[in-house]
Amino acid sequence: MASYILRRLVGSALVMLAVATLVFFMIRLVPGDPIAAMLADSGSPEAREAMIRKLGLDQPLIVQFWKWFTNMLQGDLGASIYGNNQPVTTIILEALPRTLSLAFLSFVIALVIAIPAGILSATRKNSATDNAVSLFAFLGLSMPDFWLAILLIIVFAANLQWLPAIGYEPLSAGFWPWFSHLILPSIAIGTGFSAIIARMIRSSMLEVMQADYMRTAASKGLTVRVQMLRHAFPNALIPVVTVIGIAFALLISGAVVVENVFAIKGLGRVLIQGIQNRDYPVVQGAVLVVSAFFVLSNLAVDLLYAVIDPRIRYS
Amino acid sequence: MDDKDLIKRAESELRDAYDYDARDPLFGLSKDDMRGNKMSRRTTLRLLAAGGALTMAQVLPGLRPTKAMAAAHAGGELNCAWAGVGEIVTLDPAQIGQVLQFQIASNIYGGLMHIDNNLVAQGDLAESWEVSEDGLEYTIKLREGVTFHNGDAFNADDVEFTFNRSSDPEQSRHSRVIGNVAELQKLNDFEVKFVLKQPQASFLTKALERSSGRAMTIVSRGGLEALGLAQYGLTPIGTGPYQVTEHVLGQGVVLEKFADYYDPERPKIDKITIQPVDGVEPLAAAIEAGDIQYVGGNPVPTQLVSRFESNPDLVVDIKPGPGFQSIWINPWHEAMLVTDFDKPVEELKKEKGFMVRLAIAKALDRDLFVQQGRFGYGVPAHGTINPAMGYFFDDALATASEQAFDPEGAKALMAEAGYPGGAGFPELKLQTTPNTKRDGQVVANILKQVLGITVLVDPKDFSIGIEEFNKMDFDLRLGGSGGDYDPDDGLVDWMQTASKFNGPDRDKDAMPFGFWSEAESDTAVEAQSVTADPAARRELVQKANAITSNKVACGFLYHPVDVLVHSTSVIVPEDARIPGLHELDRISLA
Amino acid sequence: MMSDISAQEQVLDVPDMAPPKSRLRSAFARDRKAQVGLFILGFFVLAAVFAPLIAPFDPNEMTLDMMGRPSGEHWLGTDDLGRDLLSRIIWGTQISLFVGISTVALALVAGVTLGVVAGYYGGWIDNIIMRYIDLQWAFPNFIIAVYLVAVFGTGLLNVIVAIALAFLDDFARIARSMVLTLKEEQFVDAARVQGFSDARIMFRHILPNALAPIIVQATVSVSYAILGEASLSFLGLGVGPNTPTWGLILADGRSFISQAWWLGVYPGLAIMLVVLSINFVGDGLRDALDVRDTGA
Amino acid sequence: MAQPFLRIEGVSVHFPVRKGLLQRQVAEVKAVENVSLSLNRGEAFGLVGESGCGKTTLARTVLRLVNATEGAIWFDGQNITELKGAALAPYRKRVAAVFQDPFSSLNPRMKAGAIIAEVLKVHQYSGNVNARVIELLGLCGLSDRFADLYPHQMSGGQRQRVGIARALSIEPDLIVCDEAVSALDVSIQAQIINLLEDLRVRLNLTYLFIGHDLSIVRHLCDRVAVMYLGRVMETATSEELFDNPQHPYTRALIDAVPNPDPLAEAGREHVALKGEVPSPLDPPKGCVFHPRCPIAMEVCRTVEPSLDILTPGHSAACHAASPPQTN
Repeated sequence: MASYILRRLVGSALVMLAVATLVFFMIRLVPGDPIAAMLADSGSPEAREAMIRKLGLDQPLIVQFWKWFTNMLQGDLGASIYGNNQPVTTIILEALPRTLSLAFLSFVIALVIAIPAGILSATRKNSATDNAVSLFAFLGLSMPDFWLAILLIIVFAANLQWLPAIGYEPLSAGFWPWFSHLILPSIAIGTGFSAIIARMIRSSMLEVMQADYMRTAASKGLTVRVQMLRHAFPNALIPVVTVIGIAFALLISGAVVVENVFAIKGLGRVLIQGIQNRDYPVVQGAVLVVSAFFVLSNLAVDLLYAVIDPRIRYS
Repeated sequence: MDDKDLIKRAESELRDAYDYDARDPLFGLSKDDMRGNKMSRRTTLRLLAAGGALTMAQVLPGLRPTKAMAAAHAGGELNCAWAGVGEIVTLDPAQIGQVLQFQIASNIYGGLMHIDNNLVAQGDLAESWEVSEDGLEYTIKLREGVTFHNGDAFNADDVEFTFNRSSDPEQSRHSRVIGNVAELQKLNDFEVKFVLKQPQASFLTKALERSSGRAMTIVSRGGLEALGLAQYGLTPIGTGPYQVTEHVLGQGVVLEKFADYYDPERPKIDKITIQPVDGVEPLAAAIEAGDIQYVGGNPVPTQLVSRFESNPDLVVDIKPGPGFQSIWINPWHEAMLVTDFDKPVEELKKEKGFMVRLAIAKALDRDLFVQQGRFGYGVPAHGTINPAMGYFFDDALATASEQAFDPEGAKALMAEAGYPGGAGFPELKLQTTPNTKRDGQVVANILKQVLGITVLVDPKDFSIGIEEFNKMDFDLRLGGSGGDYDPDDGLVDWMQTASKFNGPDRDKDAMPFGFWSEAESDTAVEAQSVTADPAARRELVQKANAITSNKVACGFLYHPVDVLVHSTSVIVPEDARIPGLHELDRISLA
Repeated sequence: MMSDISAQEQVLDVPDMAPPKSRLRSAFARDRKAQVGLFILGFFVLAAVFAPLIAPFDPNEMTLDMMGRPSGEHWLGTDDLGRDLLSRIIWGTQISLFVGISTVALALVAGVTLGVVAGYYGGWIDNIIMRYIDLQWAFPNFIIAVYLVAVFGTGLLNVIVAIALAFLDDFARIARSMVLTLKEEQFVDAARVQGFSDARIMFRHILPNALAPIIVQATVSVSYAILGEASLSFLGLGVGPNTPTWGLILADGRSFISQAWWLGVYPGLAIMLVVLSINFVGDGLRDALDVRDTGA
Repeated sequence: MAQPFLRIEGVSVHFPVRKGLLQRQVAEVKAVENVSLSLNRGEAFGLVGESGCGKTTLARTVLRLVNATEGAIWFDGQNITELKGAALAPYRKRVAAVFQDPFSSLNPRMKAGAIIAEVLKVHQYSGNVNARVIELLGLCGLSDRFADLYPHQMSGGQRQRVGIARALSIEPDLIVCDEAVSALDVSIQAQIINLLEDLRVRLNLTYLFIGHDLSIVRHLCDRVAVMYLGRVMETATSEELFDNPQHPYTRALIDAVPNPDPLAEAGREHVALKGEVPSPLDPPKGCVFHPRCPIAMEVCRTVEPSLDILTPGHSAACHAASPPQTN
């Protein structure tokens, strides 16, 4: 097990290094001149020269890469080209709690919807409830998250005026400000995700319910409710764990668009803005962090899997 | 006073302001006129005129919104939205590149001078000032007892520090603004002297101004040292009426009343939260839900204006906007080739490339464009000179210009150029930014309807678009200028062979000029810059303007309007309504 | 002495082992959901094919009837530039379906080729291809697509290529794992002994047997591609302003929906219906072809 | 003596075992170790042994599905172990295979006729392909309707006939039959064996027949080699091997064959082999068979016996092998 973990860790690190290299050179393929955009109003050649010198963009690409790379290994992701050259690490550390809050809340919402729905539809297989849950799941999968986001804004923010339409408040500002700003975007992202989990819980519950130990439980005279909750459900959770890995991809992808609708400057929006501004260091940093999360969460899922399911052994 | 009297008085004031010999370093003012702690209206108008920054619009008091206003009181909290932007990237004057940034910064910092609602500079941290006979030395007495937000006392060292910082292009983007200063002398702790290389009438209003000038917006030595450059850009220390207590990128800026501000009357509101809001619907929802009571930043999207106007909880104040938007036509494109504009129009009209250019400009149905593209909020444009410039604006050009809307004439020109009904004409790309894509579609549709040519709208991120525009690598481009209060802003920046936007990065061997070069208008533009007599200047301005219009320097499209939206609970007094700025320290809550 | 070595002439009749095609048909005949899906999808496909005939207006024709309510003339209302929304959605069907299908076709061809080659040859070829796939696996698909559109620029072709590249790894993985299993089958050995070329073995013998999970993945991917295009267009990274796609109609309408709800509702509804019906069909296929749900 | 038609000369096949992050080779599976055999034209040669003894690997080496680590295989005077790519094509045209599993050896997506026709087309058959397919099916005792059937519509025996027809389609000289009948019912096995025998006579084929069923090998093959743990233990003519086995392993194998007469079977005593087949990763020192050998001697633990000729045509690799008895 230890060597398996080590092997996966080293493998993940290698992937990250490759990602870093790829990202550095790819963003420079993107047409567009950040300096021209930044200095559009003053347009003086000496300011331009000074800016290029200051940012080190006059050096050969390979030198720039080496500098960035060695700094990155020490945890320094460089500084934004724009404004007062905010350190990329700061920008990302500021964005991270927003995306993580959003991801966390979306995840909670998804589970709150998906667990009862999945259990209900499994225990009442082929009933009207099952069909309704299944239809909901399909709808959830098919609805573009940004569309849902817009509809939610129209209904709950513009018409009913129950919740703020946009923005983010940190948890330190109090629970309600935090929660009220995040609930609509979380619903927008979480709905599609809940559909996936509900389907997964249903099918794995059905599988588990046919297993021998369930028949044993039934023969011991346990009530259906106890059978379901104590025996079937925990075992059915195992495949659901894999979804958590996929969850991150979905949440990040969803967050890119939904953060945009709700004007929340999370990782996704940092990335999109970075791309639009051709802010090389920011894009490099954001992509690196997103993929690090993705790689690590996949790794975590694999390891978690080994812990949850004693049948899986790694050599 | 009714409107007629107003205009009469304004006209006489304008005449008086311009009534001096252009070579007179004191612009017809006496030394006494120039010194003091508050300039007379006559003095300021004259200074502005000499600086080339005076317009009819400034002389005329703005029209006030008609909705009744409740009585003001001090204190309270205000939530503002900054429209069309995701974050306030920096509040460091040295790095500020966008209007929406100095709109905020102006409330945080003090400068030596600050313009008022007539766009006339008044003393801010300068208590009084004197100008030497030759107009080369400005001795400024600084206000005493001013403190920075961090408690440091303000004195001449801070002026010196700011000056040195702003002069260094490595540290500041605005070194050009104070390029005319030969030397800054510290006379004592509260007195400094600027020595200029040559007389500059606009010195007080442009170089020393705290908001749009930015070069002499006083920054804090201690603050920069303690916070570091990056953090200072977020939560700067200044001497202004408000201090930044919180600023997280993408989340907004929290301003709190600075208790030790030198004017005890200001600011009135205790706490102001500024939230960047990108996107139209979230903005509308936030305003209509009452989350937001005041809108700054980029212009309010025009489709919302009539809706806000009909909302009894909101005040919408519309003024002429100082700017123009055009369709730039690349003269180096094969189908629109013009290599030499220095010919009479009749001569040019014999060239195929010019026929196409003129046809495109003539085909622009500007009324339809304003109605469809801007929901009725805008003014058809035929030149760079906008209606906010009042006195210089040329009403007649709308009908007299060669490029006045004329569908039949446009069609005839296309046919003559060999493309009857657009047949055989190549597909053109119309470059826009993502935000002006919609305008581009309206233009493309108009050109399709009138000329039968296919124009594909090609939205590009600003960073790409500006690069291609600078290289003259485009077919058509939708773009233009804002903040043009003086004829210079449009003419000098855009309509001269040497203009800074005129294809600076083009291949200079293949393209001797950028989008436009014409000797006669060059001469007129230069002459108007140094002409003091308003009538004469107006003549030169309108001459240059007419040439650029007739010879199609570009297809002029529209002038925007300036719209201020706020809740009826917010009281915006006359002196807080400076076009393009938000004087948050003067507004109050009902 | 042929008589004593001839086989029984009786052909075995095993109904549950009917050829795949008819198996599929019978499975679909029982699957109400898949039928509904096929019906809706057929409806949209017809709309796409006959768009020029059935769209009541030119989708790009602007009028001054801006943000007009749904009416007898404009069934779904008009947009912010006075264009007929119904006509735009009908034409958008064409683009959206085209993007969905061509994206997946491209991803499928490229991904499956990579996967088959990697699985069949193994060794360093497999190593190189799989390291690349691992690398791609380190990014969420949508992020890849966003990034690639930024690199290539917007436009129909670029969006198709970007989404296709983003989906490539899924197909490569599935194809490779199928090949690794099928490679051990004796008919592959037989083919090699008979001197068949590697290409023939890979694409004529192995691939057809690996199609079931690939088809299911492809079906699901079409829906993701349609959603992906819509999301890209929504972010302004899409097909370009001159082509009505559902995502673009939504993105353009986004600034007007509180004044014209139809601009926000109908294009979204179209996306949802098509994606829903594809999911229904995909689910039916999954059941019929007995492919395990991969969840992804 | 004429040159043998197929000569296997000191062939070893080792598979590397890789482990760890860098995929370093940590061990080798010695599937086939220094095997030499020769087949004459028109002969049926049997290769027997328990599963895992390397006989299938050897067959696959002959078929060039795996590459020999050492040694060479000569076919009709040509070393075919060196051939690559296009150079291999002529060999492929002369050698065919019939595989063990009739379910897996036919592509389930293709009809029988197409399976055979494809071979003909790839090898650019000049005549009428369809007619030839029918002819080949007929040759294998299948009527022409089978051309239109998918494998899953046929029985195991029918499928194996299709497999044989496919093998015959290129008119090969050598057919490698890898456990070609072991997956079939006994009654079908007989039919297929009869078919193979019949075809050999009619088409002058050479067989390399791999099997673990000794009775079938005895019935079909002229000569037999016994393999254990990758090595040849004994080789002789069928008759000689079964009547006079010299290697204790051969004897144990023959002993394990049930007597068709149940009564005789019931009263018979078995010489059961002790233990399990050792791992080919780590074969025993000395004679690889010694840990299971009932008559193992001290020398067997240390010295690996060579495959010595006992009488002309009969060789065994055993320290205890005695010269032929002369009765």
